[in-house]
Amino acid sequence: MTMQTATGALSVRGLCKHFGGVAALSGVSIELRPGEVQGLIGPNGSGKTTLLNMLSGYYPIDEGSIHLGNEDLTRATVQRRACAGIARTFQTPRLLPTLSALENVMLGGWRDARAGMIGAMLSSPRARAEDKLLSERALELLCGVGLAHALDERADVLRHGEQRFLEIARALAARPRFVLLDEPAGGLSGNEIASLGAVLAALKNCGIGVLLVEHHTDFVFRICDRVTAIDFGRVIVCDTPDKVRAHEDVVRVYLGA
Amino acid sequence: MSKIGTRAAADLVSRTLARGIPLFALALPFLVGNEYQLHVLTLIGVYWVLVAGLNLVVGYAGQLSVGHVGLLAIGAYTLAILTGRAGIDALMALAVAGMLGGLCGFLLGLPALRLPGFYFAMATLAFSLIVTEQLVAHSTLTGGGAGMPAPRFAAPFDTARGFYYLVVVIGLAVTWLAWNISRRMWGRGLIALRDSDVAAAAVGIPVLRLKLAVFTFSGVTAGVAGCLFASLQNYITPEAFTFELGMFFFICIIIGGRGNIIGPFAGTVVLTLLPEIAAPFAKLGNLLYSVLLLTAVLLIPKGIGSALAAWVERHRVRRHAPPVAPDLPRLTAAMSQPEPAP
Amino acid sequence: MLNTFVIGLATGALYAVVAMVFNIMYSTSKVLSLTTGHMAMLGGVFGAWMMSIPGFSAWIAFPLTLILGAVFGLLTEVIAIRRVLRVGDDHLWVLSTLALGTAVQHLVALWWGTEPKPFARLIPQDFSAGPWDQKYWLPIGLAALAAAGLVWFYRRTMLGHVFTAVAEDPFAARARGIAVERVRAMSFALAGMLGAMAGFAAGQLTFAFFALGIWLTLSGFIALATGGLGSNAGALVGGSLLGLFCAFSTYFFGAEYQQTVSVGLLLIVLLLKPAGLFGKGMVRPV
Amino acid sequence: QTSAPIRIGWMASLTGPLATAAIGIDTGVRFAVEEINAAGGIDGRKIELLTRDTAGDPNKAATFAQQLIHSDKAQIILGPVNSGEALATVPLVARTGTPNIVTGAVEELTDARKYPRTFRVINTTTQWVSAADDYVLDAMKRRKIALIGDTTGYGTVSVRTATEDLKKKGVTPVYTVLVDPNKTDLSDEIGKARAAGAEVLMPWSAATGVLARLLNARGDAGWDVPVIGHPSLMALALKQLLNKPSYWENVYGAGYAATSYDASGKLPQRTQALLDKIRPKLGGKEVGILLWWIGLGYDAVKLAEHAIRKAGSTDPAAIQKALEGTVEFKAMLSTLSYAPDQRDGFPDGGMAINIANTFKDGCFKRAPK
Amino acid sequence: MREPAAHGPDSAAHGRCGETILRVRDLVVGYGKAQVVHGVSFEVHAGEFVVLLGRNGAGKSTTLQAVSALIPKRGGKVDFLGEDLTDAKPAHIVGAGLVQVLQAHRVFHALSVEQNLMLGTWARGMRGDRCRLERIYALFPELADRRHQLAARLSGGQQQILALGAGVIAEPRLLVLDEPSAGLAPMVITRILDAVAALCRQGMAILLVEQMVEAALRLADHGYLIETGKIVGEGSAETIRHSDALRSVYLGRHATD
Ligand SMILES: Nc1ncnc2c1ncn2[C@@H]1O[C@H](COP(=O)(O)OP(=O)(O)OP(=O)(O)O)[C@@H](O)[C@H]1O
Ligand SMILES: Nc1ncnc2c1ncn2[C@@H]1O[C@H](COP(=O)(O)OP(=O)(O)OP(=O)(O)O)[C@@H](O)[C@H]1O
Ligand SMILES: [Mg+2]
Ligand SMILES: [Mg+2]
Repeated sequence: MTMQTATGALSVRGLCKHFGGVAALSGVSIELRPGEVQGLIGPNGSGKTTLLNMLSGYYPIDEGSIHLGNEDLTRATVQRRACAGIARTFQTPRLLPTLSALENVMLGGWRDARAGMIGAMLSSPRARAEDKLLSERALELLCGVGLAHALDERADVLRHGEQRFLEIARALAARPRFVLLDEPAGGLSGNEIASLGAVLAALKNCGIGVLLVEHHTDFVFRICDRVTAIDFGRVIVCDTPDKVRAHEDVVRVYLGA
Repeated sequence: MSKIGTRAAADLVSRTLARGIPLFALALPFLVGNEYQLHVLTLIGVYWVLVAGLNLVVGYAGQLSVGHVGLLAIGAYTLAILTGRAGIDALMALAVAGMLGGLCGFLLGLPALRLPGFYFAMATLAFSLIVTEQLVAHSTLTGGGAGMPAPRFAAPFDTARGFYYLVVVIGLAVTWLAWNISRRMWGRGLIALRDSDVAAAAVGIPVLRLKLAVFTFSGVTAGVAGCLFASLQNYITPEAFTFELGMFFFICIIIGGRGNIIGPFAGTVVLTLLPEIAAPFAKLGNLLYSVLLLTAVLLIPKGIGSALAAWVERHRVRRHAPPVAPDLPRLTAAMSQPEPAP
Repeated sequence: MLNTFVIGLATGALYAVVAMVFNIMYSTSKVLSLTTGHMAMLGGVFGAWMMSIPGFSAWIAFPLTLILGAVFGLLTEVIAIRRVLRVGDDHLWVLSTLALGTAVQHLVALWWGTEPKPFARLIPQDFSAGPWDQKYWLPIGLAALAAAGLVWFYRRTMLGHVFTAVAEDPFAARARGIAVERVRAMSFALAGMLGAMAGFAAGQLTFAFFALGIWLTLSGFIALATGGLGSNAGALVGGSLLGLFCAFSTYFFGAEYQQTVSVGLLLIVLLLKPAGLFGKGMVRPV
Repeated sequence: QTSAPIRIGWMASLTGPLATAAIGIDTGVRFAVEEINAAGGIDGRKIELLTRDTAGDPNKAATFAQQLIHSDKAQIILGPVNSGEALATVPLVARTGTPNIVTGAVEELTDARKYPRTFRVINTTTQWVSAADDYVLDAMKRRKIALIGDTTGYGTVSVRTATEDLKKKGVTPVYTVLVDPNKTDLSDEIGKARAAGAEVLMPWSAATGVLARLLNARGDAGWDVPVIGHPSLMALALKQLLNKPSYWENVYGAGYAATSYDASGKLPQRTQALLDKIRPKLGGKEVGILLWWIGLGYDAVKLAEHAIRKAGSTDPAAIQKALEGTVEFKAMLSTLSYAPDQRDGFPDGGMAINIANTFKDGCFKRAPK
Repeated sequence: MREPAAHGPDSAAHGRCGETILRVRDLVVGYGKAQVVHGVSFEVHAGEFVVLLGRNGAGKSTTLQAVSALIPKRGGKVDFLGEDLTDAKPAHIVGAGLVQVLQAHRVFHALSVEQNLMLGTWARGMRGDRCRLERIYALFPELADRRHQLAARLSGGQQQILALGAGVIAEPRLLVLDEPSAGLAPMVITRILDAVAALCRQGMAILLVEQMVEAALRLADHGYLIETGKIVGEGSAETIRHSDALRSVYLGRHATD
């Protein structure tokens, strides 16, 4: 299978991952373009989270390659990838419980914090300016995702839904080129899902590529430009939502009658 | 309805304390009754110089170091050897002790900080045990088990009061530095390491570099503290740098509560004073001390700092949370901000 | 050489059992209680006292010592752990267990005195047995038995799984109907018992000495870290390695560098295997 | 003339390791204070004893010394007992100009120039070591010596002192070893000493456990080599730890003439007097602790009393002067003499070598010449 | 305020059959200063399938956890099978037959799948015998081939199923499920909810909290609507489905506006 790589896309070729005897991924190739929302669906245990973890660098790669544009990220560390513009959220939100929502988001902007410890220690003008910049950005992002009321709250007292949006805001604070979302709608109620959809659409308009792992199929098919379905660590199909929804294998293994 | 945000209230409290405590510290020599009290206050200051740096490692970055007593010993012997033996100026030795402490911290941290929690603690403990054993073994340099005298600083720091002011100034400086670190991005980064290394890595924090930097900084403060400690104590023996003292620094932070500065400071004050209070009970003094400690933990089981935070928390009311309502134009605007200059 | 080996193995066995005591408490509470060595110390002191002052036979003294150990374990949990764990995970237990341990040590010093005192012979045997003396093989036997028993307990018994569950997620364990507090107290009592047993079995080796606690806590720590936190087989291996290493290093280099050599072993193990010889790293980070 | 009590600060390590000696000394200290107070005090002033338990921790000792001097206004400091703590406190006390009567044996504690008001009531380590060495070389006529110490500060210092003293006398030990105080078995060390051809074992450690294990290993190995060293070799606590009572044979300790029975089984008169006085306090039966500990505490207080009486006040300078001028002060343990450049008042002749298993009422028989 | 579909605890009016096994009266719960549940009352009858619906943060989980005594109650009364369980310990409540499956797949990572399941029987004083295990494996086949795997190695959805299995194996009189469908593939959701309904038909009463409102109401007998810690609607599943209250709750308008 050959794939045309769009410029600046995040592309994965022939990714394999084994855990002991279990093959969690066997030869997955996908491509995430800037400015698209791509859905990733598949039965439980089909390897979606594993794929996300490999994209963001938590697991070493057995086989295959990952490129962002022309840059080879196959062996890059988690931090390296984060700084290269790949941000993500987690299946269960990983926030810093004792920090306020605002500080959580500021932390997302780490990539732009260049003052260094000596600078911070001496409270250099640069460190101060940077802090100001990041906190302004965080404020805008938090208001943008609809958490203007929660700026000063500790992250652990936020409701589950708020935590999800907070995590997205934190991912955005890194000025990412690609955002990987692991079940962002999990545990959200109807109107929150709608808000999530709106936020994703906004991201797309800003040219950010979004990889969306989600089991709320209605939501996925409504919001995505393309949907990839995987099963047993292999891609079944990658196409427009309508085609995927109608694909017989997808119906058989995932959607059900 | 009056509503103060956590940060606003915390800011208010910390600003008051940040102004009040230094002034109070500077005025103290005129308030205390005698030289013993000044000695204890100086001792608190010396311990605090170490604890302030260690706090970044333990309270912020969540790395459980119980071996800083080894770095303290290195600083102490630096003064005793450089100034006492080689006649180098004590302030010079202070600088060298700081650098040496930092260097040792760096060299220890480089392998040890890769270890997960408990194992890191063990590695630091191992380090401190090795240091004290070497101090005994290399007796030509360190006087071995008999120890060696430590000189005083030159005028104007050669009186109890002068030395106190030296310690206070260094203590304030270290506190200021630590405070600056803790309230900026670095502080948040450290807390991220402590609470979720997964999240920390995900936002691109270079985990090892951060840990190593603060650990080195804490090594510097430990070295400096060691130097001051030696001079304050007049005479140092390896027996002064025990496992218990290492634990002492650690528990100052633990009882103070993690992620703040004022708590560990209060912890240092309380823990240094407790044995002095229990002392007149002679044989029962040490028993009393441990019982007092235990009672303290049970009374404020969250640590002093958290008790303070809870007090701040009392002044706020949890809002009636409205639903999440994104403001898309604002979001788009925020996202299309220009990149900051590199 | 055989002699050195046996001595090393016997002290190593003592470290190993202390490491296992750490493990038992850790398995339900994620706490590394600093009273652990004191549990063994109490076993030795109390056993020695019962066999000398009231003059009980070992058959009576042993069960009574176990009961005392269990009581002290329970006390540790009730006084130093329960309240502290209820409010958060800020390592405050370091402080509470340290304080309790120190308090106990001072109490023993006041009551028992600060000189080591003898521990009676448990089995009639002449002193000329050399390496086959009971003071060596009693702790070795205990360590082997305890390790086997504990491995079996955690792998095969339901209560073992309950212990694991309680440590990992007390809230969820409670939802499953596990009386978390009671299970934790049980584990501490068990730990206290094993600790007392260690003190009793090694009494002839260590004498009944009030200051043993902190030393055993430290050595047990090192054994635990070498073997891998949470692994009882690891504790056995780590403890034995540490004991043998110390014995042979003093044999060849003298005791001046003993600490350096023994914790050097630890550092090398950790560099090669950051979670100890038998330790498990995190299974799934995300 | 004031009638305010005289405050004596007493730093003991009552609960730390090696506390037994401190407790023994404490007994003597308290007894002397009671005795003086019962007799109306010093020039009508009672003594107020301020005891601090340092638990053997030099850091604690350092702050407690300051507390005693500045806060509690102690006029004389006694102690501390352990050398590690004493090393830490002596300079501090000296700096305040407070007279200090030390009960530690390490050489470095006294220095007429650096610490002019620090006086020692006990012998120095060298005196102990030298007494033992002389006995081995002159009375036993053996020259192959195995030196054994522990790895604590005190142990290492003692072994160093012993090595130097032997060197002065032209002897190099055939085997020198330091053992960890927690080491559970010393048969390896015994084996090596034997292999090195040692004819005498010389342990310099105050840790009863180490000494007991040494004697047990020697006994179990069936090696009848004489053991001579630190006075703790003769402590009653050691006896219980021995596998067999016979293991205590052929063991000698550096002790005091004052606590040695003469050929007719009599104690020196001053010792006997103290023993008779203090026996009721200790339960009226046989005395179970080393009498020299009690005597040491007693002497320390008595020396302080003497100095104050002689000075006529508690003025530090006057006390220093009084002590410097003290010659032949008849203490229990010895006859102390100081001079303007002499802070160690204990005469060499006060030392004696005792036979360990002759313990009776805290005193011993002399070793055969 | 809109008129709720039905109100008040007088259930006879709605024709609920079977004896009442769980009766919760005026439950009040809070965290710290904040009160979150303000006097909630509801009941579950023997063999009945009850759903509790409400938006995120309405206090559903809080209510359920307080009923199971996992968090302290500030007021109210809980009766189960004629026994007053208001002040009972969680272990006692589980022993009595009220078992809760917590939100967000809380399984014990250090234990294997089978050990996790066996643990479910512990507090009920049952022996976790083969037969019971096999029944669970039949119900949730995805667990069968992973029975000896550590729970940590399961995917998010598999862990959710395991949590559910551990609840079912305890054979409770009343099974309380807090969002069991979160993170499950659509096909699996249908299967799981059907399985739950089947259990209910075999006599196990079910109290379900669910965001899949449609699916839940399709299977349930009776429903309650909760909004900011208060019951704002109650009735048979059919009534609830068409009620204004449901619409108001899920269309984002506040009942208290
Ligand atoms: N660390 C690991 N060790 C062993 N097996 C693993 C590990 N991580 C994942 N697996 C296995 O790999 C497979 C894929 O898991 P993954 O978490 O990627 O699934 P998923 O698609 O995200 O499923 P879900 O929708 O349920 O979250 C599963 O069978 C799982 O058991
Ligand atoms: N541990 C806690 N500490 C403080 N507040 C909490 C805590 N847990 C929940 N809350 C608050 O209590 C309220 C109700 O939460 P609860 O989890 O019961 O809601 P829910 O209806 O189950 O929502 P969800 O659908 O998100 O599970 C929320 O406002 C939440 O912020
Ligand atoms: Mg997943
Ligand atoms: Mg919920």
